[in-house]
Amino acid sequence: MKEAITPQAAAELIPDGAVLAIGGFMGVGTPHRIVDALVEAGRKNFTVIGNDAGRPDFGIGRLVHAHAVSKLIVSHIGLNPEAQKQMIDGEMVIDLAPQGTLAEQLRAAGYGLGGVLTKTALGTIEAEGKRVIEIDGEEWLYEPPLRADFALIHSDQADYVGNLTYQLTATNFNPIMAMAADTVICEPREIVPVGVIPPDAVRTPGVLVNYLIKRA
Amino acid sequence: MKEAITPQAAAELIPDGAVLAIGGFMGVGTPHRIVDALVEAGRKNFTVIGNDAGRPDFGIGRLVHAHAVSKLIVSHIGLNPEAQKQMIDGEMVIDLAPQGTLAEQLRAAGYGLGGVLTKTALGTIEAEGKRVIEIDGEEWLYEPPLRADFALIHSDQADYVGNLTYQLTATNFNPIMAMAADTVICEPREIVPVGVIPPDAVRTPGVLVNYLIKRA
Amino acid sequence: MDALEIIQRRVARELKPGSLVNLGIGLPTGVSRYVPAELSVFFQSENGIIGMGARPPEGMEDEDLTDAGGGYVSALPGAATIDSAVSFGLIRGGHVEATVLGGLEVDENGQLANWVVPGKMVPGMGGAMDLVTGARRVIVAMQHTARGRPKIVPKCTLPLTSLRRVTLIVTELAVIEPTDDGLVLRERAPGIVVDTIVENTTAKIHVPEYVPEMVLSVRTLEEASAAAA
Amino acid sequence: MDALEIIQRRVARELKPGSLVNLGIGLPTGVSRYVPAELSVFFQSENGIIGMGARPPEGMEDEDLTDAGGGYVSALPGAATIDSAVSFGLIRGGHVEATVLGGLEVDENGQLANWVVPGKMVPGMGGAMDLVTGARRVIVAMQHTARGRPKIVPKCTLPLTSLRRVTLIVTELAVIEPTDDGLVLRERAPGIVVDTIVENTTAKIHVPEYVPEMVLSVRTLEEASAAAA
Repeated sequence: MKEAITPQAAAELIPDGAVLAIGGFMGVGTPHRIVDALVEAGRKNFTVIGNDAGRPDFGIGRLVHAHAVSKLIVSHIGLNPEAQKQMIDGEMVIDLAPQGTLAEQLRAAGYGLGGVLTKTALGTIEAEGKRVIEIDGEEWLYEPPLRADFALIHSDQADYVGNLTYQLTATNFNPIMAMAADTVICEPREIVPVGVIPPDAVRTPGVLVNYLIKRA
Repeated sequence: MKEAITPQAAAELIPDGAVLAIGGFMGVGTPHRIVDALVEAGRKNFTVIGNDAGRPDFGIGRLVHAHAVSKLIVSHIGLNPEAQKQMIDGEMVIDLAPQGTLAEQLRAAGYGLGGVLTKTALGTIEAEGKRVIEIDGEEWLYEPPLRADFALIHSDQADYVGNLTYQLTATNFNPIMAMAADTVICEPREIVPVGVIPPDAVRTPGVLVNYLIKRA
Repeated sequence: MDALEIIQRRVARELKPGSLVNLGIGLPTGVSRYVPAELSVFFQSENGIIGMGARPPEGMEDEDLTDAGGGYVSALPGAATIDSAVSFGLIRGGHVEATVLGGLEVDENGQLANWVVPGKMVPGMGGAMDLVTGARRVIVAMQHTARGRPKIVPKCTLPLTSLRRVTLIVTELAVIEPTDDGLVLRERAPGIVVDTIVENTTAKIHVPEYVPEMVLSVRTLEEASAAAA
Repeated sequence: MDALEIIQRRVARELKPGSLVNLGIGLPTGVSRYVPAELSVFFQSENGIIGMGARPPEGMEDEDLTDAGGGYVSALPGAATIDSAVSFGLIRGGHVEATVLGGLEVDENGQLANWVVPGKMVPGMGGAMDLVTGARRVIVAMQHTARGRPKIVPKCTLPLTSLRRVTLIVTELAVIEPTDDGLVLRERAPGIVVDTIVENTTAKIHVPEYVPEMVLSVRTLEEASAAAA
C-alpha cells in the first residue's frame, strides 16, 4: 500500500539540486500542487526534464519563475518569455530536444536500453557534437537515456496500490516518466479503493509509484 | 471506416512468402480464425514473427503443423515438438530471440527507430556475430528493427474506425505488432459502433488498422 | 479570399479520406475548416489525441482536453487518447499520412527551416523536427514572402528542421513540388501569372509548359477518394 | 519436508513486502504458496499481468487470463494488465525487485546457465535472458545436484543465460551467495552438515566459521518488513 502524503511532505523528500522529471504539456497534466509546494519550500538548483517551460508562473514555468531551475531539458520554451530571459541572462541552462526524442530518451532510461537511434535532428544544428552511428550504411543519431531522481506526475485516478489512470491529453509524458525515475510521486485527481480500477484500465502499474498526494 | 471482412478474404490478401507478425502468447490472444483461414488456403513459405511456436496445431503451431512456415522468429518453441522436429530436419529455420528483445525490435520498427541497444544476451551465444556498440565505455548489444508485411492480431473490442481494446493477458504482443507492419488485420471478439469505446480505453488507435474480421 | 484562406483551402484538398493528419499551430490549424467531416480525416494533436475536433461551446471546455498549444479542443466520435511516446511513435514511425507545417524558408533541395532564428527567436523545436523527419508527406503551408522577402530560396540560411525533403509547398501564389531535379511549379493561384511567382522566388524554379490554376473548392468524399486512388 | 518445499519456503523469505516479483515456471512458481497475502507481493507474469493470483476454481477460468506457460490464473485486487513491451520494460529497466528462476548450472562467477543444452534441448530463452539481466535481484532456486551430478560448478559448461552475476542460490542443501570473492556458503538446510554441501559442490565455496541453519517458517508482514528495512 502506498502512503498518501501532503504536497508539503512530498517537497520535504526532494532536496535542492535534484533531477526532476515533471509531467504535463503546457501545464496540462502537470502536478501543480507538488510544484507549488516546491516553490513554497524555496527549493533551488533543480534540473527539470519536461515537455516545455509552461507559461510564466504556470506549469513548469512556476518553478522557472521562482528561480528554482538551473537546468531545463525541454522541447519548447516559446510561450514562456521568463525562461528565455533566464537563458539569455545565463541564469538557467536550457537543453532543447525534439519532443519525440525526449519521450524516447526517458523511455530508454525506464526500459533499461542503452539509448535511442533516431533520424530526428540528424544533420541539423541540434545534432552538433552528438554521436552518429552507422548501421548498414545508414546514419542514425544517438541520443542517451534520460533519467530523473524524482518523477513528479499527475494522474486522474489512483488506488492505494499506486495503480494510475490518465485522462485525455493530460496523459502525455506522465506514464513515461513513471518508469524513468528512482522515486515516483503522483498527484492524482482522486484516490479510489483497491480493486476499483479494472486491470485493463490501469496505465501505470502501482509497483512503479512510491507516493501519492492526498486530496486537498 | 474499416471494412469488416471474412477470415477467408483476409487470407486472400496475404501471399505466399509474406512476413507475418502474429499476436499471442502460447495461443492466448492469437487471431485463430485468420490462422485457420491461412492453413485452409494452403499458403506456404511464411516468415512468422511471434512470441512462441504455440502448441502443436494451436496458435502459431497450427501454421507450423501445416508446413506453412519456412522461418520462425520467436523466443520459445519448447512446447511444440513439431517445431523442434522441423528445425532439426532443416525444413524450417528458427531464429530465437529473448522475449524483451523481440518486443523492442518490433517496437523499434513501428516507432521509426534504428534499432535496440540492450544488455540482454550480451556476451552469450545469442550475441555471436552480432554488433556490440560501446557507449561511454559500456557495451551494448545492437538488435535491428523487426518489421512485417502483415500484422495479424487479436483484440477484444474494435469499432469501425479500427480502434482496439485488449483484455488481460490476451494483450501481449498485439498492440506492438499493430505499429510494426505495412498492413494490419485484426480479429476482434466484438465490433461495436463508433463512439462506444471511450478515448482513454483505446489501446490501438484505429488509424493503424486496415481490416477487421467479421464475427463468425 | 485572403492569402491564408487560399493556402488553407488548397492544402485541405491534399488530405486523404480516413488518414491521420497533424496540423501545426497557427495557419495550418485552419486547414481543418476546409476538410468536410465525411472525409473522416483524423487530426492528431501531438500532445496526445487522435480525432481532435473544434473548440467546444463556451462553458463546455475541459482542462484535460487541449491541443499542443494548450487551447481547448473536443474529441470526435472514434477519438483515441495516446501518451507522448505513442504520439511520436506514430509521427516518427511513418504512421502519420501528412503533416502541415509553417515555414520560414524552403530551398532548392526542398529542405525546410522553420524552428529557430539564431540570436533572435529560440522557442525550441517542439515536435517540428519529428514531424518533418517522420511524416509520410510533409506539406509546407506558408506565405510566399515575408515582408516582401522571398521565403523560397536557393539555400536555407536559417538552421534546417530536418535533412528530409518536404513533399509540397503551398503558398498564396503557387503550389511547388520539390523533386530530384529541383523545385517544380505545379499550380498557380487564381489570377496569378507565372512571372509573379518567379519574381517572388529567389530559388531556381522549373516552370512546365502548362501550369494549371489551383482549385480551391472543398473536396467531397467522392472527389477525395477518386484523387487518393 | 521434501527438497522442493525446502527451496520454495526458503526463497519465499527473500521476497520484500509490496515488491514486484517474477517467478519462473516450475519449481519457482510454487514459491508463492509460502508468501502470505498480507505481504502484498505483486507477482508478475511476463505475458502481461501484475497481481497474478492462483488458478481459479473449476469452471471460472478465462481464456484471456493465463500465466506465461498458458495455465489459467486469477487477477488479485489491484492487478494491472500490461503489454509485452511494458512487461519487459519492467524487467529490463530494473523495476522487478526479484526474479526466481531454475538453473542447470551456476558457477564460481555466479553466472547462470538455464536455457539450453546444445544438441539436446533447445526450447528458446523465452524471457529468461531478460529476467537474469534486468531484475534487481536474481534468485536461483534449484536442486543442488541433478542425478547425483553437482550443478554448482567451477565454470559453466552450458551456454550462459547472462553475463550478470546472480544474487543468491537456494537449494535443498544450502543458501550460497556469489560475491566478488567467489561463492560464500550462507546457510545450510536443517540437519545438513557443511561437509555434505561441499561434497556435492564442485565449485570452490568459501565456508565462514559459523554457518546458520535455514529458517523455513513463513514470514509474517512484520518479520518481512523488519528484514527489508
